[in-house]
Formats: sequence, C-alpha cells, structure tokens
Amino acid sequence: MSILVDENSRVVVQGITGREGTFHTQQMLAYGTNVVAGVTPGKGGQKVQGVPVMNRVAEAVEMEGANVSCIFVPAAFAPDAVMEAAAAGIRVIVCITEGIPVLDMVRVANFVKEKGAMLIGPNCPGIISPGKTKVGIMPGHIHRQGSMGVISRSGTLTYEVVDQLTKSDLGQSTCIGIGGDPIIGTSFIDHLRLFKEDPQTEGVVLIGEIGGTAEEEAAEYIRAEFNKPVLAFIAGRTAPPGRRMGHAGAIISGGQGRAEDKIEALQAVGITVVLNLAELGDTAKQIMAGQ
Amino acid sequence: MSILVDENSRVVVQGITGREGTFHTQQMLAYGTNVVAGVTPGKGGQKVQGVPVMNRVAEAVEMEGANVSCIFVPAAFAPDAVMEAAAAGIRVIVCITEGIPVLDMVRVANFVKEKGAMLIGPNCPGIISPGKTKVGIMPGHIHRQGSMGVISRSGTLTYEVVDQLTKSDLGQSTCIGIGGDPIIGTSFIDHLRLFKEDPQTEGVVLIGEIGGTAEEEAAEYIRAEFNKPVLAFIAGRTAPPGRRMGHAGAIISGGQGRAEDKIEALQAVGITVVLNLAELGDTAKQIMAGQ
Amino acid sequence: MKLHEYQAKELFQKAGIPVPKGRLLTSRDKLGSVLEEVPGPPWVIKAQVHAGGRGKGGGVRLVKGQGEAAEAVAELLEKPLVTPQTTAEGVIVHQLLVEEGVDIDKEFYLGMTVDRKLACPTMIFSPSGGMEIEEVAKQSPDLIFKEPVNPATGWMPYQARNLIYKLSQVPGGSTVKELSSTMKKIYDLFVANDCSLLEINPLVITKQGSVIALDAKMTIDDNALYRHKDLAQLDDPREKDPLEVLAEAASLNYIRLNGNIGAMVNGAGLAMATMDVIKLAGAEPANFLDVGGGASEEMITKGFEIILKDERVRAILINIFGGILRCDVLARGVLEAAKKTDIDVPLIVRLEGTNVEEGRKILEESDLDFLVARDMAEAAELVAKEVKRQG
Amino acid sequence: MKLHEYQAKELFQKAGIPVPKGRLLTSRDKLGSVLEEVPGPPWVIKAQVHAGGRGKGGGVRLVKGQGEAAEAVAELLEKPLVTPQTTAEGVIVHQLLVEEGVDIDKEFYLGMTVDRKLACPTMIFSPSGGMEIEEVAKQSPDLIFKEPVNPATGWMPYQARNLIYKLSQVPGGSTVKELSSTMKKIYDLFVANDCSLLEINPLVITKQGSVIALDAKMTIDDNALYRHKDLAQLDDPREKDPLEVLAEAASLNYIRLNGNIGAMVNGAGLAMATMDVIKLAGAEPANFLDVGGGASEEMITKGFEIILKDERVRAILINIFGGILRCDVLARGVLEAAKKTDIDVPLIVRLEGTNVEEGRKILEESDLDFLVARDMAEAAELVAKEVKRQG
Repeated sequence: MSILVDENSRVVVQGITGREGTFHTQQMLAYGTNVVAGVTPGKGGQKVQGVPVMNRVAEAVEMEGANVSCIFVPAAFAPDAVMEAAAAGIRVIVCITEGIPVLDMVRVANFVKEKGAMLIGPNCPGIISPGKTKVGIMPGHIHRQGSMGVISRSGTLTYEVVDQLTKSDLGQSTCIGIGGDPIIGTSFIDHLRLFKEDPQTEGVVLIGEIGGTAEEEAAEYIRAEFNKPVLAFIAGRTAPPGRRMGHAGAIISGGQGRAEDKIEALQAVGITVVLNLAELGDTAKQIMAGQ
Repeated sequence: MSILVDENSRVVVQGITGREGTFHTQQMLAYGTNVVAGVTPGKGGQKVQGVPVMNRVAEAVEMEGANVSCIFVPAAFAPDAVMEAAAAGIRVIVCITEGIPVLDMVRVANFVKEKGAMLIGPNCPGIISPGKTKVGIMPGHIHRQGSMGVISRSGTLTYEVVDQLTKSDLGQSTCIGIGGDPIIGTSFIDHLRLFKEDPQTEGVVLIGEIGGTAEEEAAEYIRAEFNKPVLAFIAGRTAPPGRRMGHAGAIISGGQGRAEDKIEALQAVGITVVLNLAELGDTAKQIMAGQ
Repeated sequence: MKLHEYQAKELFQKAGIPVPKGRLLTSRDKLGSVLEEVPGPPWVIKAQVHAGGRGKGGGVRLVKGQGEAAEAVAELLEKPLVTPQTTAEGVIVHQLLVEEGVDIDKEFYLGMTVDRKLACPTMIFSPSGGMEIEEVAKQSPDLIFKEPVNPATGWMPYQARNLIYKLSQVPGGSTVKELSSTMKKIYDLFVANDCSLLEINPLVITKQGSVIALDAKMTIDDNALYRHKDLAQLDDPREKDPLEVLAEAASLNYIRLNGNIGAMVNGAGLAMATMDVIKLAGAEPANFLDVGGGASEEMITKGFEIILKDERVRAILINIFGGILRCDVLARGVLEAAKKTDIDVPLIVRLEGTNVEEGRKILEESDLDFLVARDMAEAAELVAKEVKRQG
Repeated sequence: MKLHEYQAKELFQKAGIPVPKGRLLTSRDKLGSVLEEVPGPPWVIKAQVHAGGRGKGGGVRLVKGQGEAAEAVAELLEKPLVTPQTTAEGVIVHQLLVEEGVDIDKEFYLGMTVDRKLACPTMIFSPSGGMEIEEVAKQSPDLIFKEPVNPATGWMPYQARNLIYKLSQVPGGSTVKELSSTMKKIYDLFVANDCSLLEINPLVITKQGSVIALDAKMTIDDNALYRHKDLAQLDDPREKDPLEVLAEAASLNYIRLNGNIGAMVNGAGLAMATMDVIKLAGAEPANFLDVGGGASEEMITKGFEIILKDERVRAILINIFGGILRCDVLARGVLEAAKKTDIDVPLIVRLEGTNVEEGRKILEESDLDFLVARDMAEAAELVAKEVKRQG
C-alpha cells in the first residue's frame, strides 16, 4: 500500500511548459512517475518531455484518466489552477507553488474541501511513495521503500530526515510535505488518518515547526485515535517571536506557535520528540526496533 | 412520529416584535406550539405574548434550548436572520418571508447546507405536525393528525388540499410548504427522504407548480427509492410562458418548467396526478383505501 | 423587470464589454443627426421592445443608406410590431436603436442565469450563436457548454477556459483573452445588478478578431429592485398591459390573459389552480390575480376594480381560502368595490378558512347579487354553467 | 509588511472608520503649524515605529499645552526609543503623529486576523481594550469574543450583534449601530488590502457616545503585495535592519539575530533546524538565512556577502541539502563571494543531496579554507569546537 499516491497514480502537471514544470516533469519521469499529461492554457497540442500538453485539466482527466495533479503555476495564477483541478475531479492535488496570498488560500481551501479533493500544500515539496511514484520536487534517490510514514511542514528539512531514516535502514511508505503556509489544504491529522489505515506504514515521523497550532492538534488526535509509534521533530526552538522564518506560516504571533509549546504538547501524549536533529535517524531506529 | 417538528420542538420566533411576528406567535401559542423565545435585535428584555424577547438567536439556543426557528423578518434582513439561526445551531429553520432576492438565497442556501441545518422556505407557509406543533402561518384548525404527508410549493393551495384531505378523513403526519421561490432551502426530495423513514406517514401528497424541474427530480427519486403511495397535483397548466405567476419561482422559461412536462414525468413513474383539484380529496381516499 | 437592449448595452459599456456604436432614436425627425453620429452605412435599426422573437417579426433591419434607413424608421417607429411572443395586435414600437454594422466572422451565444437545482449562477456558452438557445438545446445539446459559479469564489479564469477551449475551432490568443474577459465582466455585471437573466445573442467575433456584444438582454430580479433604485427607473411601463401597471401600483400580482372569466384568489398556487379549474370547466381565465396572503380591504377593492375594468370579462370567480387573509376582510373589500362600480357580470364566490362564516354573512346580508360555491368542484360547475348560459 | 499607525489611519479614514484628527510631524520646526491644525490641547504625541510596546517605552505622550508638546517632541524625535520589543539600543523615531485628545468613556479591543485552523478571517472583540490581547487571553479568556467569517458570505450583520450583545453592558442604540458598521468596514478593509492582521486597540466610545479608533495596526500579507502597488510603497525601510533590507532586495529570506554564528541554509525548516543545532552546540546563531529552493549562483554569492557584512559573525556554517538547489551551484556561489570579500572567519560546510560530489570537489579544488562536515551531527560538533576555541 502507501497513501494518496502509488503506481496507479496518473499525474497531470499543471504549468508543464514553465522552467520548473519542465525540469521536474523530467525528474518525475526519471523516477518512474506516470506523468500522463501536462496543462498550459493556450499551448494544447505541444509535447514536453514526450508528455502531451493540453489546455484544460478536464481534458487530461477525460482523455488520459489523470487522477493526481502537480502544480508549478506562479502564485498569482495558482489558486485558479488548484480550483480547476478540483473542479475537474482530480482527487489528490499537489501544489508546489510558494507565495500564494493567504486570503486566496481561504477561498481555495474551502473550495477544494467542498469538491471532496485533498490538497497537498501549497508551498510544499510534494508527496512520494518510494519505489512507486514521486509527485513533487524532492530528490528521489535519498528515499527507500519501507514502513515509515513522514509528514512535514518543511522541504529540505524533510530531505534531511528522510536521508537519516534511509541511512538507518528505515524505508518510507509515503512522505508528504504538507506545506509551510499559514493555510494549507491538508493537516497532519488528515494524513495521520490515512497512515492509520495503511498496513505498509508501521510508524510515523512528524516534522513540525513554529507557527499555528497544527502540532498541538495532531498530538490530541494521536492521543485519542492513533495507534502506531510516532516520532516528532519541531524546528524553530531558537526563532524569535514576531518574525516570519522563511515560510509564511512559520511565525510566533500573539503568544501562539512557540516550539516549546508544541514539544510539550507532543511529549504530554507520550510522543518522542527529538531535540537534536542529528539524532533523528538513530532515535527512529531504536523506537521501531522496540516495536 | 412525524418529521422535522413535533411536541419536542422549541421554537424561537425571529422578528417577534413585528406585526406579523406578534400575530402568528399568538396563533402558534394558541395551537399549542412551544414558542420559547423571540428575537428582535435591540429589544432584548421585552416580552411578546408572554414570550421573552432576546437580542440574538444564540441566546435563545443557550438559555431556552430553542431548536426550531420561525422567521418573520423583512426581506432585506431575512438572509442575515437565516444565517444567524444556522450559525447558532438551529437545525430546522422556517423562513416565512417573501421577496428575498435570488442571489441572496444563493449564498444563504449554501451557508445553511454547510452548517448542516434544514431551511424550509423562504416564501412559504411553514410546517405543521397536526396535533403536535405548528411552525408557520397556516390555519391550524383545518388540519387533523393522521398518516398523510404533504409537501407543497404553495400556501393557500396547500390549505385547500389539506382541507380536502381532512374532509376525506385523511389526517396528516406533517405538512410542509417548501416555498415558491426559485431557490429554496429544501426540495421535495429532502422531505420525501424523511417521510420514507417516518412510520406515521403512510402516503404523501406532492403539490407542485410551474417553474424549475423540482417535480421531475422528485419523480425520479420516487421511482428509484420511495416506497409509499404518492399523489400529486401540479398548478399552472393554463399559465402562459415567460410570466411570473405570483411566486418568484413560478415561471416557465427557456422551455423549462411547464406543467405538462411535470405531469408527464410523474405519471411516467406511476404516480397518480390529480388534474382537477376539486377531486384531490376523493382520489387520495381511494388510493389510500387501496393500500 | 426587463431592460431594453439599449439600456442593457449602456450598462455593458460602463462595465467594459464592447458593444457596437449606436444611438437611440425616438422621433423620425432626429434620424439625420443620429445617422451622422453612428458610423456607417451599413446601419442596423432595431425596435426596442421587450417581446422576444423581434427579428422574426421584422423588428431588426439592416439598411445600406439613408433612404433605406428612413424607410425602415417609417415602417417601425410608433407602429405595432408582431412577433411570435406578442398578441396578434402586436406591440407599439416607441424607440429604435440605430447601430453601426459589424463585420461578423463568428457568432456565439453567451448567457448567465441562476441554476435553481444547483442554487448558483451559471454561465452558458454556445458556438450556435444567433439561434434561440432553447432551439439549440433541443437540436444539438452537445453544443451548449455550462459553468456553474461557486458563490464563494466568484467566476474563476479556468471556467472561461473550460468554455472556450471546448470549441472545435479555438480562436486566436488575443480573442481568447477578450472572450475570457467578457465572461468575467458578465458575471460581475450579473451579480452587481441582481440579474435573473443576462444574455448576449449573438456575441460575435469580428473579421478583425475583436469580441463585441451585438445584442443584449437583461432581466433584473424584481425582489432586488429595492437596492437598485437606478435600475428601477429604467422600467418602461409602455411595454406592459395598462391593467398590469395599475395592479403593480397596488402591490397585486395580476397578469392579464386571453379568456373571459375574471378570477380573484389569495395565494399564487391557488390562483393558478383556479385558472386550471376554469379551463377544465370549459372556460378561459381572463386573468391571474393573487391578492396575496396579507391583503387589506383596500387591496381587495382595488383588485376587484381591476377585474371589472377588463371589458372582456363575462363572469367573475372569487376563490378565497382564508389563512392570514380573513374571509370577512375579503367580503368587505368586494362590497366596497361594488359600491364604486356596477357589477354587470355574474359573480361566483367560494369562501373557506379563517372567519368564513362571518365573510359569508357579510355578503349574504348585502344587496350584492352573487352565487355561492361550497367548494372548488361546485365553483367549477357554476363557472361552466355561466359559460354555457352565455354561450 | 507592517504599516505605521498614521498610514493605517489614513486607510481607515478613506474607509469611513472614524479616527482622531491628527497630523504627521517629521521635523521639530513644523510643530507650531501642526498644533494649529490639530484641535487641542490636550494633544497626544505618538512615536511612529513598528516595534510593539510603544506605550510602555514612553513613546506615547499626552501633553496639555505647547510647552509640553515641544518637550515631548524634543525627547522623542530622531531619538532612540526602547520598548519591550526592541533591542537594548532601541529604534530611532523618525516620525511623530500629533492627534487631538479624545474624551474616552469605554475602551475596546477590535481586531481581525486569519484563523489558520478554521481557514478563514476571524473578528476578535473584547471589552478589555487598551491591554495587550495576549494578556487578556491569558487572564480572562471569557472576555475575548470571536466571530469567524465565512468567505462565501462575507461579514454578516448578525455577527456584529453576536459580538456586541455579548457585552455585559450593552451601549445605546446609535453606538451599537456605529460599532456594527465599524466591524463591517474593518472586514472590508482587511479583505480589500490583503491584511494578515488588523488591530484597533483601543477602539473607544467617547463620552458623547461616538465610536473612534484611537490606535491602528495593519500588517499586509507580503505574498499579496504584488497586487497592492500602492501599499507596497508605504514600506518604511528605516524600520528594518540594513542587512535585512539588502537581503530583501536579493529575494533572500534573511533575519538578523543576536548571536555570532553565521548560517547559510537552503529551505526555511532546515535553516531553523540549523539554528537550533547551533544553539544545542552551545553557540548562538547570528542569523536565519534561507537561500530558497531554487537559488542561483548569484543569490548564493549575495547571501554569503550579507553574512560576511555582519561584523559580529565569528564562524560560518553552510548547510545545504541539495534538492532543486544543486550542490555545485552552491559551491560556485560561495567561491564567487570569496573572491570579492576576505573570509576571515572559520567556514564549516555540510553538503548533501543533488550533485553533492561535484559540489564538494569544486570546493576542495579551490583555495578556500574550510572544514567539511559529513552530516548535521558533525556540523554541530565543529561549530561547538570553533566556539570553544575562540572562547
């Protein structure tokens, strides 16, 4: 198994003719991802990396059976692109784009939920089920198929974690970057629910950071409903309040979103929180060995 | 049983200090309806017909356990009143108000659905479960408790039908005026679903009229899922196209909404359609006797 | 409330939707100066009436010179125009729109309406422009493209793409942009003006690749007029039956029909059902009249007067099921009207519901001449009898 | 992007939200003419700085006459202001807002922000005006009233009632109307300007029963500035660290901190984690620097230069996990920077991911003096060692 995407995923790349879209389409194809179509309005009929380009997502769904979308459209047009995918019936939408205004995301998040789709991101590296498919921009080669689920608000920090897991002989079922923005399509909890039901997944690594209360909510969910071992890391223990730490969502404001509070909330429900990132791989290995 | 409202309904009247609100509060109380509170912003603390007036629906919910609302607020303010009720957790909202702009109703209908409430109306006489409670403006005395469900897009036409039923010794479980506007909170189908599960209801009378395709949709639902006898009447066989026949929703436009098409759709799935309104009571009696 | 084409086009222009250059002509004398201001020939002269099917009735003329223009104006202005949607007498044309001719390359249909089932505004687009959309719907439903609009997000650019790229022949890039921008503006206009219908048929692409609205139809939601005082002033009572104008002023729902049985009913559904019963009895209703749930004595009087003003009326059926409207109020209103006007046609009264006994008593104790019907069935029978009697 | 109080109040005024009459003072000489234009005494003189806690730092002065006003201006203008949210050196005050004094009857807090969990804008209202809302939240959370706004409907009047009628002392009818109207305008302003935070603290009711915004805080969503060119121009770079201004111009995410270990990382999360590792190793990070996923050679060079410009930096840690950003690009960028500037502090480099071998080779083959860390653990150890060595 694995969650959300696998060898049956048929991916449409929105913004395929752009620089990033083209580059990562090539990378995804190289990983073995089944990229069945690209979309760039007005460029229908072209080919990019051998992939047919269409004018509309609906065409990619009708003609190529696309069921997953990966979006590389610039921030000003990305909300429209996400909604187009959701309206066309795409059920898993991965939005890589960074810099979408928050109030646009208010509308997008509600729209996508109404359509019954799952939005990963925006401002995220995407999602990979190692050995099956990669829908996003993460370096595929550091992953290995296995039993660990990874959910993260960060990009390169996730690569770091995955690299340590792989080096500790812990492969991954699915790794999801949920995005670093204040409003994102899906939360830790949405994916924990899926990992709970996924037999391939035997343990989960949560990678949080300052800002918001998503980690606290995840802790509460895990306490009440999640039955597999969870290991967590929270970035930003040394971040000053009131400053936006790169990610639009990584800001301690109004006394909320501090790393200490998150760590405390997680520890309070019995989750192991790694304080030194360098030790994450080893700690994960110990925990999983203890199962 | 009965559907939506019964002796346990605790009614809040929004717009209770207005002329209509006050009059019908008195009428409802006389029928035995449990009117627990009224709401008129800024008039909290007063009493109308012995019923305490509050500033907010949320207060009526918190302090008096109101679970049904009946709205007599003028059209310009009614959308706000409906949303207030839905946001306050009221689950059955009856909106008597006529003349709400259609685009307001677009927003209201979506909002109410999102909140999980059922909106009856607007532009409707309300809902009555004879012998238990009356939430609306229908003359209570023509009803009798019994086994017929009535769903209607009309007001006085419903009274006519109920009167005939009662005179034919067919009492009613619940009678619902769903409203004569193009966009209404709940359709025939929503209530058929409830009647289907209601053991008190043994047969249903549908009262439709020109405009829209709600009757056609109901016919399809009945064919596929409804297992109790249904009798229908459609008003407006002689109505000219393109004219709004009193109700904002009663208009044949773009070749849609003709009475003949509705009658045909209903007959096609085996529903008896009464063509002469004067014969409705007798026909209902025959059908129910045949069960 | 319907707007005239020229009124809708003024709103289009303000919203940035391109329309042909044109001027309104209300008097024959002004034709010369109007033609000077409008680029051409050729010109197009269009009767400004609310009735549909105007083209089929000869209300739209393409003229190639001043002479032809003068002829067309002479034939149209202040003359009756008969279309498939008017009566046989037609409607009088009081205003003409004189427009520049446009080099048409392609014709589309673009419209917006509220989808009742989906409970949201919906854009409709079709490459079969110029035809009535109902005809297209019947003949080639696959050529009608629809996009419902989520009220939370408003019209989104992808929806324009969904409509435009469905065309078998996609126009050039700049035309696609213009089409897309027109769609967005139509949605904004629709919402800003509380429209119930907005239609451009045809929306054309010119030989130069520009998009232009050749026709314009706008209907405003009557219920929303209270917040659009500016639009309410565009109402043209000359387009309506004079009795309907009277009824409107009295807040009565009255529609004049072609029969001879006047009807006064409370409630729209019951009023329609009463019309149907009259028809079943072999007669034809002269009107739809719903005096409403909360009618006052004055409104009843007014309604009765309006029915009596219709000289085609041969009998009157009053059918009241008292709810909020009490039967005694109805009775007093009718008597009040009878005082003012001679009632020289048979009157059939059917009362039921709130205060019915009191209402019947008031009528019986008056010197009004009328027949009582105990229920709908009897009312229908009596109407039929009257029809036969007058034969 | 933060606005100054006077900038926010100008937007308030345009939106019809009442604010005290006031004038901006940027030079001592103008005080006389400003005081003539502003009703008073009393006047209120307020330092225009972005740092919070301005009142506690003495940046807000109530003056009863011209003499007191001149004194206050002399003490504030072009002088450093230290608040609980500034460094010990404080920030220089370049502008003062001079306002009329207002007869306060009651003080409220009114704010709007985006609720991340509910994914919608949320109005916050409290009768505990004048206090920091975080303090109120801690001490009396029952005095904080919230109304999330459904984006499909926008702010609805009932929501204002839900907030206002929760007050234990409901103000008079006309004041309720003014409060309600202010809430609606705040929502509209919030949405129209893509705010991430909008605060009025205090919003006061005057002794005359009028509602007036005594303070105004607005933060604009940086991601939305592209569609608000007018707002973008209100940015005041004097309020920022000069190195941060440099970084912004180069599209780098850089935040200056108080430590002495410079850090260059790709990715915000990894950059934060790197800061945390530095701290765990017993040192203090001098900055947060995320060069981003798709950084070019030039951006790397620029980022490295900015770190070197910080004279407090005693060692530099480069931590790159190559994904989109390839390690060879990083290496070349660093070498380019080294050419331009002398690197006189120890450099610790940890590379991993895409093109890592090539990157390491480029660095090794250069004449750059640096230490290699194989992983995060080793990087932390080396940093710790450097800190110890330098004592």
